[in-house]
Amino acid sequence: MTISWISLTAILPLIGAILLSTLPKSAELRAKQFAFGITLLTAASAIAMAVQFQRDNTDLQFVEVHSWIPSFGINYAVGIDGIALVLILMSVILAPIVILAGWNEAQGGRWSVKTFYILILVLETMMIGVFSATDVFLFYVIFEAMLVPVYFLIGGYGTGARSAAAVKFLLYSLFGGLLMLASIIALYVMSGAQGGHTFDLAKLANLEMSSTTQNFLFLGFFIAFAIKAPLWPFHTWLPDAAASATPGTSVLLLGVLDKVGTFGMIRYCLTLFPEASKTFTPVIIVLAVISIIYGAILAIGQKDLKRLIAFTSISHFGFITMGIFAMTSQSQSGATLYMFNHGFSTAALFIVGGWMIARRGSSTIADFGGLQRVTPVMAWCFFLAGMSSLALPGLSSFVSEFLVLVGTYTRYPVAAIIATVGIILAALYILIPVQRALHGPTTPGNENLTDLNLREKLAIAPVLAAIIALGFYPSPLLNVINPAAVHVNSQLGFTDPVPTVEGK
Amino acid sequence: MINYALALGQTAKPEAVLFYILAPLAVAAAIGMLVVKKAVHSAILLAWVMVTLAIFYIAQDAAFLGIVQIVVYTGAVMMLFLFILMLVGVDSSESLTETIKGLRWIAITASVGFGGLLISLLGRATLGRTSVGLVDANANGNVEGLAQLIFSNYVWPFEVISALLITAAVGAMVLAHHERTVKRVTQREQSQARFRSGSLAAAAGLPGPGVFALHNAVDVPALLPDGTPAAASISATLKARGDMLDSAQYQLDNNDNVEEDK
Amino acid sequence: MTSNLIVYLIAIPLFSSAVLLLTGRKANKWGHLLGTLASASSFGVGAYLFTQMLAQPAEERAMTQKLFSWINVGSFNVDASLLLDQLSICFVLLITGVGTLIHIYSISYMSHDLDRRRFFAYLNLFIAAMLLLVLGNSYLNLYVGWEGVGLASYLLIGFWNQKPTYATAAKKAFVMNRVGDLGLSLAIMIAFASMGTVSFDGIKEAAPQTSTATLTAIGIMLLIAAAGKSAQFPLQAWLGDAMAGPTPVSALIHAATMVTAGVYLITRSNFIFDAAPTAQLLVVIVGAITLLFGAVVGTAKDDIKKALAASTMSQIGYMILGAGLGPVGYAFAIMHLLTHGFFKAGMFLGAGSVMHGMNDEVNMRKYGALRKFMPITFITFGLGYLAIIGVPPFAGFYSKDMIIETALNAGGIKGILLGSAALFGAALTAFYMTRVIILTFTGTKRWDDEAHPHESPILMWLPMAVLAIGSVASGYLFTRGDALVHWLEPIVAPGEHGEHAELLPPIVVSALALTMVLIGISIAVMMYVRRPVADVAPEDVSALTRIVRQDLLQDAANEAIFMRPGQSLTKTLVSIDEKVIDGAVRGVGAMALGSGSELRKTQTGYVRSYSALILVGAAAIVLGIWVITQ
Amino acid sequence: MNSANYLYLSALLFTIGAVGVVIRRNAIVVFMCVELMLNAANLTFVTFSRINGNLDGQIVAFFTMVVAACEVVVGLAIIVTIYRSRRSASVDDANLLKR
Repeated sequence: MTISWISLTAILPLIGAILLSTLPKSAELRAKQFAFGITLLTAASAIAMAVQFQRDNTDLQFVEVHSWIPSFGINYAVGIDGIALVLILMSVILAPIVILAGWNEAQGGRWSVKTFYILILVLETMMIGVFSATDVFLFYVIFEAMLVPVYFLIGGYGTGARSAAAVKFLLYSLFGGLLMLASIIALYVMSGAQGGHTFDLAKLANLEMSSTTQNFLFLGFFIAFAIKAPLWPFHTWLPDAAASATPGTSVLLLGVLDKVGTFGMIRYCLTLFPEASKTFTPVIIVLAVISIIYGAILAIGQKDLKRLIAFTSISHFGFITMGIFAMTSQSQSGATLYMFNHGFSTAALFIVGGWMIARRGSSTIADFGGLQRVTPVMAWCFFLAGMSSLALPGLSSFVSEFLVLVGTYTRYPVAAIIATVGIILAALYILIPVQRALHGPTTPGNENLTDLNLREKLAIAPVLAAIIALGFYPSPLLNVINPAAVHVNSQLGFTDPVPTVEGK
Repeated sequence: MINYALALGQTAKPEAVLFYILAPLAVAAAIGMLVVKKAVHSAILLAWVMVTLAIFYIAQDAAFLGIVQIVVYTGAVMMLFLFILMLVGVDSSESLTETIKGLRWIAITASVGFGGLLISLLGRATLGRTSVGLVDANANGNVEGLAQLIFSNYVWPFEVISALLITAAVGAMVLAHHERTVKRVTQREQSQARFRSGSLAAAAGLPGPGVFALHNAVDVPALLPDGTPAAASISATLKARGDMLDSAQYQLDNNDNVEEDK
Repeated sequence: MTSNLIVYLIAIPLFSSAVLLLTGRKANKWGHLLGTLASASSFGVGAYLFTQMLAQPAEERAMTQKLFSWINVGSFNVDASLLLDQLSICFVLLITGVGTLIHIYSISYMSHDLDRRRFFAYLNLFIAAMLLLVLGNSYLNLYVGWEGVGLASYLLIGFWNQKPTYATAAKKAFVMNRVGDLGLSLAIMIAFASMGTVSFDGIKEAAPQTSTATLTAIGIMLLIAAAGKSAQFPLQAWLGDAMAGPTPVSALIHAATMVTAGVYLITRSNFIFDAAPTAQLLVVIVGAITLLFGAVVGTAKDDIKKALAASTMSQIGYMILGAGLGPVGYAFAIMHLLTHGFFKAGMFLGAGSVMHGMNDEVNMRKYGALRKFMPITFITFGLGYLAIIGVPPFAGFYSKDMIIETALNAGGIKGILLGSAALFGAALTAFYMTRVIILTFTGTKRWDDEAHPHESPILMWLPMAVLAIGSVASGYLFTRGDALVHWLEPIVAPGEHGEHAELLPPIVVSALALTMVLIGISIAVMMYVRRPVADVAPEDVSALTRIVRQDLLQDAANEAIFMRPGQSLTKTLVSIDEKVIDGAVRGVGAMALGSGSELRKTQTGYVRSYSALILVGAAAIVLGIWVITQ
Repeated sequence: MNSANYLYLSALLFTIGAVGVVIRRNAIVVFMCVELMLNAANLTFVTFSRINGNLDGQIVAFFTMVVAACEVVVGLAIIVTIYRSRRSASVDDANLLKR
């Protein structure tokens, strides 16, 4: 009997959410434990799927197609390639970590603790769905529906101006989604004229359209993804949302949700509109480079720890976007690996930063000081997460960042050179908060902070371990990603630039 | 009259005569509705328009509708209108001066434009066919034809509309229902309150007009037990009309004020 | 099969470091011992491998150990692979040897520090990273070690980071190193883009077919990298501040090993520089400038560690100069690097010993006459001193003399300029080192009564003694029969000794250099022995002195050129982001709100005005139809 | 006779009704004007029924009447309710919806 692995993995959290909703509100601890168990189960299921994945097969795997709305040609169609697999793995691994790390962060929300975990579980289902959907309509539905749980997670459980941030996030994302919807409808209409209405990605990819049409439709998709990713200048919702959300929500928001943007660029922009992608590549590369430098400089100028992390992510997303559109096998693989690694390093930063903030009761960097003396383990974790964020060689993010840079250099040397300046800025934006918060004399208000407890250590350990292990041995992921990345590029008709000198 | 109208409807020429006589009258009545001050007059004019339309229906081979128009509209609906008018004051007349700046001109310009363009459009429109007439459709009789349709093609809308009607009836009831906000004062309590109010002036309650007096006309106030006239006993309508007489002249001069000493 | 041992060189200290960091306080008791043992075992493995290499013929000495395929994407294939050849074994022995000595020294030096275990963990981490740096068989592997030592350096400079200035010093070092890393990254990118490989072997093969422009670009980028790591002009500013770290760190990282990584990089990349004369010229210029810069700065330093740091910078300038002088220079640069590793580490440890005895006082003006109280320190320090100023037959004489000679023989005006710079540098070196010796060990005592100078325990002076022996003997050993030059021959492939006609015969050069040294010594003696030394630095000094005291305005320059504009750029961008970009976003929202509140005014609440609007609308629709059907 | 004349009449009556809705203040009169408009529409349906020769138009007119009856019932109930609290049947007095 064949098992529909994707559907199985995706449905698990949803079932968990439904079961969770039957629990009484007062059973907070049981709700947490249950949600944690469900996410672990989901992760196990996803890993079981990953084990069966044939890494050299560039076709979509675990394909399932069921008719959904036949009168519009809409199918429930899912399937994954190496890129999607890696991102799904990242999502399902981060989910239990987030729950474990933010064990108490749902308290003080507008609604019950139970609701928080229901939202997280529903979100997890959608995360798996959005990465595996191969029907454009299905993708769009999940893409938009994901906003709902996040909206409530920010608006209901965040801090500060959470409502305003949630509304900004929602409206901004909806705006992008609307443009994408217009493009999707246009695709659907055109598919009708060329052999039957369909939303199937593979069939839509073969549509014939004029270059003007392609350009416009491409922009519809791209802007939606650029907002999601977020790329400069569509980024301003991110710092607000990240600063207001709970650390766990921020992890899911920056670590997973925003990846939908960059994933969408690969899966939809490049696949559906190869010509337009080539047309717009110079513009996008420029935007990406601006994002890298701009995000880094803005991060340096931030006074709030969460906003700082958010801006570092903008810089990192610049790298990812640049890697995607440089369209060499190194940059493309690097970009996907970057997505995975960024998920982990940002998760580490946000989780540890969240603990610091929760203990200190403030997210202003200036309020911290000398934490290394008071809470050495926490300080170390933050430092290591920071090192991962600045792509220290030997840590996983270095491999991806360097691949992106080296791949980009072979095609767009100037962009790569400017982007490389980002590594200096990265040192600044990590070391400045490290110095202010961890080093120096212990400032008043920080003397009695407690160090990490066992649960927190257990939560952060796998993240940090993965960051280090994958830095030294990234092959398990790269071997999965690389064939898919090469496949994407070859579909576009791109091969890697040949070195001027052949030397081995 | 109905038979006459039916007879006229049979031939083209008499229909034209009928139309050209009644249509201007209907328009005139409609315009009259807008300019008369009193709502009652408007209602009467509307009734006239409706009757006219009923005649036209019948003239156009829609005998059933024509009858319904008269029974339902001119009968039931207009009666409802008049009834409500009575309820809110049949004598209330409205000043026709416009209070919202510029509204009248906007309305007139827009309506002239609307009507003019509509008529111009109608004039320009080609209906695509000459009038077919309902002779065939009404072959089995107009009512039978309608019944056929209502209980076949239109049975679903018909059911829905009946549900709507019931809902509307219930809705009207709910709306008109006055929810009691304070405890209902019983007759006994009213009586006690009257006697304990300090003055016995109101103890007996308001008498009917003309009671305990030399006069029994509606415009003459009743006299209270102490002999003073009760101005409140006269209908407000009369008051509004200015038809009320000065109540002071009905005061009993030779009261003995016995009650007040007690 | 010996090649399988290479990985243990790195693995042992790395494992030890991980154990020390993860075990936490429980390891406090034995942490330093494990750390030292790890370093020593690594040295043992290195020594064994060295003997194995000696047994092989010259061409077969290089060994490669492939660990696993690290990054394999398209044509970008990098193995995690280690290369032990004649060049790297020199470094392996220096790093593990000096490293072990400094571990031993630190056991005693750091014995009162609560975080001694952590210190040893960092030291081991450094050893592992530095070994990876010199053992990597490709630029990317080297890069990992390159940043690893940067990280270790950052952690160790900021070891006492509760002092804000120390934390700042650590950050400064890391950031300036990152500038260098930028160069290394770009060099690798260019190499991959043009040659399709990043391994040393591959690039060495491809280099002859590559255009000079490309090689020059790679060379310049590598030079930037080297400048960052080795504190060469214009990225030198961090080294002085890096003295914030504990003294053993200064000895190991900021004198003997890490800062010389730039020299290693240039030597390792000899196949690039040899084919890119412009890049090579830049290398010697940077070397010459830095050797003078460091020497000049060193003359005015009162902080003993900073004086030594300036000296380090200057000596590395010599090495870079040597490495830039083409095939024959590489060997001399490495030779100077090794001898410098001995004597400078020895002197730093001596300085640490002095500080240890003087309540961590670093100001040399508060020392004086310590010779009597710390005889061993004085002797070891003195031997190092004789070595660095280049007095025969001490180590520095051989190595520095070679570089001066090579510089003079570089040919033409270039040779004369470089040679005189090197000679002048020698005089300056003699001056400031003599000054250090005089201020510290001779003259009258200038310290407070609270200080009780005493000789350091054996664990501290023993390493100093070993290093002193090295400073005495190493130069002779290396040059005996051109041992080191021949040893390195397969790597750097020196052509004929001197392509240009010799400007001056060697003996004359040596004499000249010695003369310069004597001049330097005599000036120092005149200034500091004949005249009493103030225990506070005199303020009524010339403008030049003031500038020199401020490190030739390096910090002021960095501040004016990079820091302030950077800060204002950051501020501007932050406000632009808030006001313009986010302002536009919020503007859209405000526009919706504003137009709403304007439109709201049309809502009079009068049903009739609403119905009038409907009427107008209906009229407009009819008008539309009317127009369309016209 | 040309059936279109009925349409013209209908248009005129409809317009007059619309004007009445706008300019009269008495809620009851406003309602009557609405009725006038509905009746005008009915006339159109009946006329078209005749022109097209089928009875569907009459059916619609019939439904319209029912709807109109509903509307009158509910509307008048609202008027009574408002009158009870405000002692006025003027639509201008019920302007709580203004800004």
